[in-house]
Parts: sequence; C-alpha cells; structure tokens
Amino acid sequence: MRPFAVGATAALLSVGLFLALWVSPPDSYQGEYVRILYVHVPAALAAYGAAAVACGASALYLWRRDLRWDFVGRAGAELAALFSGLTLLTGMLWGKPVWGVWWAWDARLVTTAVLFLLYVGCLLVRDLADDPERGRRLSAAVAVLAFLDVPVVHYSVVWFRTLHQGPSISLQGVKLAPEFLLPLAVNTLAYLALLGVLLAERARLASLEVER
Amino acid sequence: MRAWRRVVAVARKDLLLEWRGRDALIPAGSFGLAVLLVLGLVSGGGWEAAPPALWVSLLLAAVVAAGRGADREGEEGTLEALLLYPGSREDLFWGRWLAVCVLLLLLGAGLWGVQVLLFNAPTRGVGVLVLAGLLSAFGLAAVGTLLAALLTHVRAGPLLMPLLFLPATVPVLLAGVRLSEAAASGAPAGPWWGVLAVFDLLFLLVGPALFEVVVEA
Amino acid sequence: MSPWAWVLAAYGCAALLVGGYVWRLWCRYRHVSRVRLGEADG
Amino acid sequence: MRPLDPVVTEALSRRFGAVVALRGVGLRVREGTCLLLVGPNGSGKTTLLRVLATALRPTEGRAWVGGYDVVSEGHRVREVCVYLGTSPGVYAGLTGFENLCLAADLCGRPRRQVPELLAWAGLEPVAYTLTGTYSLGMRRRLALARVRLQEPRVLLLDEPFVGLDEDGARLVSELVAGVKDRGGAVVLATHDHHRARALCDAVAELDSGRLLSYGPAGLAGAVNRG
Repeated sequence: MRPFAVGATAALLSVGLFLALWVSPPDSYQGEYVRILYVHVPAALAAYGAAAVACGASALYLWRRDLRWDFVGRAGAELAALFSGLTLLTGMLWGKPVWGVWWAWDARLVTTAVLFLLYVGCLLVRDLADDPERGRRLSAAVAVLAFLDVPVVHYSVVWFRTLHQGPSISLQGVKLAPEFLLPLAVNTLAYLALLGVLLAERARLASLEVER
Repeated sequence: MRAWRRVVAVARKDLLLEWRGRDALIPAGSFGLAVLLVLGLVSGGGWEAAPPALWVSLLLAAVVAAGRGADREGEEGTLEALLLYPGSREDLFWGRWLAVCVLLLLLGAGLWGVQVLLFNAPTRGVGVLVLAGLLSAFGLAAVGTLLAALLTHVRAGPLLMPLLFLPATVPVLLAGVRLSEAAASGAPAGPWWGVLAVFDLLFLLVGPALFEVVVEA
Repeated sequence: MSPWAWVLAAYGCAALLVGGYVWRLWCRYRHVSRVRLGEADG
Repeated sequence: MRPLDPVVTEALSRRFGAVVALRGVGLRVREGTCLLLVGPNGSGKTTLLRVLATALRPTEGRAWVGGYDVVSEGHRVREVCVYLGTSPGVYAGLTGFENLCLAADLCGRPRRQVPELLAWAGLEPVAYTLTGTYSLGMRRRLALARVRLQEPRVLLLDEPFVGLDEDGARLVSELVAGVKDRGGAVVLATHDHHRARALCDAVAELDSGRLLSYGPAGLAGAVNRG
C-alpha cells in the first residue's frame, strides 16, 4: 500500500507538472504567469486541508488522549505551515508580474498569512513547552483555536477591503476555460495526494521517534 | 450559585491585586499610549488616522494586560493552589476573564480619551463606540485569558503571546476600526456587529473548554 | 525578466520547500532506524 | 473495582523527559492512618504527592485517592483531598483575612469560619496586614488554616514543618490528628523525623523513585536510615 501510494503521488505530480508547463496554453490576460497558479492554488488547498486535519486530529487527541491522534495533529500542523508558506511565496511571485506588487491586501493572502503565523506559533509552543506531554496538549489547543478563527479572519478581511474601496484585480475576474481547468484539477489532486502521503509518513516518523 | 461565587471571588482577587499593585494597568496603559503617540506621529495625526491608531494601540496594550494576570500567579505556588480547589476550572476562566474585561474597558476608555486629544478626533457616536468596546473586550479577554494560561508553561511564553494573539484577533481590529469610522461619520455599520458577535461567541464557547485542557496537569 | 523566469522561480520554490521537508523527514527516518539497529546489535 | 482504602497506588511511574522520578510505586494507606514518606532529596517524594493531588499526571500505573482515579476522576479527587506543597500558595498582595476569604469562596465554605481559623493559627494580630510582610512561618500557618477550612478526607503534606516553631508544629499535629479521627488518611513527606514519628503509623522509604521499604512505623528501620 505504501509504495503504491508514493508511486501514484509521484506519477500524479509528474503528470500535473507536464500539464502545467507544456500542455496548458498561456492565458490571454495573465500570459505564461497562469502556470504559477497551478502550484499556488493547489498549495493553498493543501494548506487548508492540512489545517483541517490538524484541527480534527488535535480535537480527537484532546478528547481521547490517544498518542496516535497527536502524531497526525503534529503532521497536520507542520504541513499547514509548510503549504501556507509555499502559498505565500508563490502568491508573491505571481502578484509581482501580474498585479505589479509583491503583496496585495487581498483577503486570501492575509488569511493565508494569518494561518501561517498561527501554525508557526503552534509548532513553537510544542517545542518550547516545559514538558513533552504538555507540549502536545498546548499545541493541540492552538491548532483547534487557529482553525476555528481562520474563517472569521477571512470574512472580516474580505469585508474590510471590499466595503471600503472597489476590489482591485481579483481572481474572480478570471474565467476558467476547460484547458486551464484540467491542469488545475490534476495538480490539485496531486497536491492533495502529496499531502496525504506526507501526513502519513510524518505521523509514522513521530510514532517511531516516540517508541525509541 | 456556588459557581457564581467562585467566579466573583477570582475576579475580585485579580482586581484587588491589580488595584494594590497596578502592575498591569500602568505598564499596559503607558505602552498603549506610546503606540498611539508613535502612530499619530508617523500618520500625520489627521482625524481619519484616529480609529486605526486607537484599535492598534488597544490590541497591543491588551497583549500586555492579559499576560500580566497570568504572570502574577507564577510566584509562591498560587496557581497550583488555585487549580487544586474542588469545583470546575471553567469558573477560574470566567473569573480571570471578568477581571481582564474590566482592565480592557479601562484601557480602552483611557486610550479613546487620549486619541480624541492627539488626533483632534470627532466625539460623535459615543454610544456605538461603547457597545463596540464592550463586545470587543469580551472577545479579546477570552482570547487573552486562554493564551496567557496556555503560555505560562512555555519557555519564552511572553514573546509568543503577540505572535498568537495578534493574528487571532484580526477580526476585532478590523471591526473596531470600521465601527469607529461609522460612529464618527454616522455611516451604516455594515456586517461589523455580526463579525464581533461571531468572534465573541466562538471564543466564549471554545475558550473555557480549551482552558480546562490547557491548565490540567 | 521573462515570464518563464517567474514561473520557474515559483516551481523552484515549491520544489525547494517540499523537497527540503521530505529530505528532513528522510534524515530523521535514517537516524531513527540507525538507533534502532544499534540497540538490536547490543 | 474501586479500592476502599483512601490512598492506593499501583505500579505508579512518572518521567520528566529522560529523568525517571517514580518507578512502579505501589502503596496502600488505610483509613485513619498516616503514612510517612522518607528518602533523600530527589527520591520522588514530592512527585508522588503531586501525582496523588492531581497536580501531575502519572506516566504509567494508576492511583486512587478517596476511591477516585486521579486521572479520569481528578475533579472528584480534588473534592476530598487537599495538598499542601512546599510553597504556601498565598497571595502576597492580599491580607491573611482576604486570603482565607478567597479560599472559603473557592471551596464553598461559609466566610464566618475565617476569624476563628485565624485565631486558631495564631494570626489574629496580623489578620489585616498583607501576607507579603509575613515571615515564612506565618505564611505556612495561614496555609494550614486553609487546610483546616477545607476539612479534607485525604491530606497530602510536603515538608509541613519547614519554617514553623513548636507552636506551629502543633498545628500540623492537630490537622493530622483531625483527619485521622474522621477516618481519613494522611501522606506526609519530611526530613524532620523527630516531629513526624509521633504522627505516623507507617513509613515508606523512597530512593531514586523506587519504593525501598514499606511497613509499620515501629518495625521499619527506614526512619533512621533516611
């Protein structure tokens, strides 16, 4: 099962890369930059997926106190930080040529930044707690809190920007034609598979390290 | 009845210690004042810069004020004594929450007054501001109480406090700024009462439950 | 800068971040399994 | 299978990272008795008391206090048991009177007992001064008054005699005797064997977290060795 999952993920990632870099045509408005979105959007979805897994597993850990849930929660928190960091980086690399700025106060960007900060905090709390057991509990609490807070942050940023000034160029303006949809869908699938594999491997590693 | 007595006892204890030592209100207040001054200076001090400056300074002062209540328990093993009393630990959360709420309202009132002077800000719509202040104090105190308890057993806890507190309370900041602007200009408040209400509801429900998990041995 | 440079920079970032994470996992795996083998030896 | 004895532990272990503070300790304290814990510094006495008081979670093994499991029924344990640690746990910014009123509010006792308790502890003259000005012995007396207020069934004392004069030590004896008379149990850890010996019915000796010996106070030579 394990080699199969890793192989399938690698294959999906390669196909996704091929579709994104060769098959997909340049967009009429964004040009070649549309290819950045094939990594940006899937990374964002993977970040939110990882955060959801971290929240669920942490809540289960706090409820059942089963170490296995903590392993999953920890993996989720690390991957949420990783993928949200990647989302921010690729978002900036897309924004500079297309919007002309590295950073726009777009709701999605701000929300992702908040997610990144909260999960970095979550990991720091775990490492800096005075006792490993306490670290597991405290970081689980932060993971739950962060995930519940993020939607509120998102909507407040959306309303803060849109009610004040007209929205700048937003993703909603770009209609997705099928030739763009296919690479996006395949890449999203590939990143979610990657997330699943990394989650499983990270959790397994954590269990090995505890047994030691 | 007994839970209420415990909540009031904890809040009264915190406020009495605060009244005698003033070791949260004075540092947090002067820090907020410094932030307000600096923001006023760099923004040119126009009245339209007043609401953001007010809410940013309040949020930063809240970081200091909320952390102090938990620090005070560090000495003399009082936290352990508090936790080992019979009865629900949610009462301890609510007691601390109540005390932090009072501190935040005092801080907010003080900073608002200074902001009116420094920014020459209009004083219209005080009723709206009072209600916004109350609602945000509820939410901020819940987050602050929870995080302060969470970080007492973490090395460099006071340094992590802003890292977790500020991103988590972004909705209060945004809602506060827009409501202040609405109060000053008489414009409609939009969805901001809803944002504050949802934020409060979320943390007043989750806060006590997570607090119990966080303080347990 | 040519558009492709931006695109490659983005993919490079992704490869670096994810690859770095996988690399770290792999190192820790090897460390753990080496310790376990060492214990088994004596 | 709820144990009847007020304090029972089974293969209790607690680790702090790589340090093992308790290794498989099994104890049983009967109703109306007092157990003396002895052992050198770092032998695990305080850890054991804190686990029983639900201030620490055991890594392995189980423990029951007043018939309740310290892990799954911690809130029940806290209703029957009082732990007095090495720090008195009083607020320096409150007066003796206010500290006891807070304690009364928190454990749901009437406040009118407070003046009488202050008199019992010999703190009447300083009842309305801040405890920050108290000596260590006076703060410990205040803590003892708090214990008396709660009237626990199980009393856990960690070095109760530190800083106390003869009069103060008598307060400890009265508390211990009171708990024993009510059919409760006391676990007491101290290096002050002279004062403790008169109070205790059994002695357990700990070393490096292990239980070395456990037996009636008269028979075990532990007191002299500890």
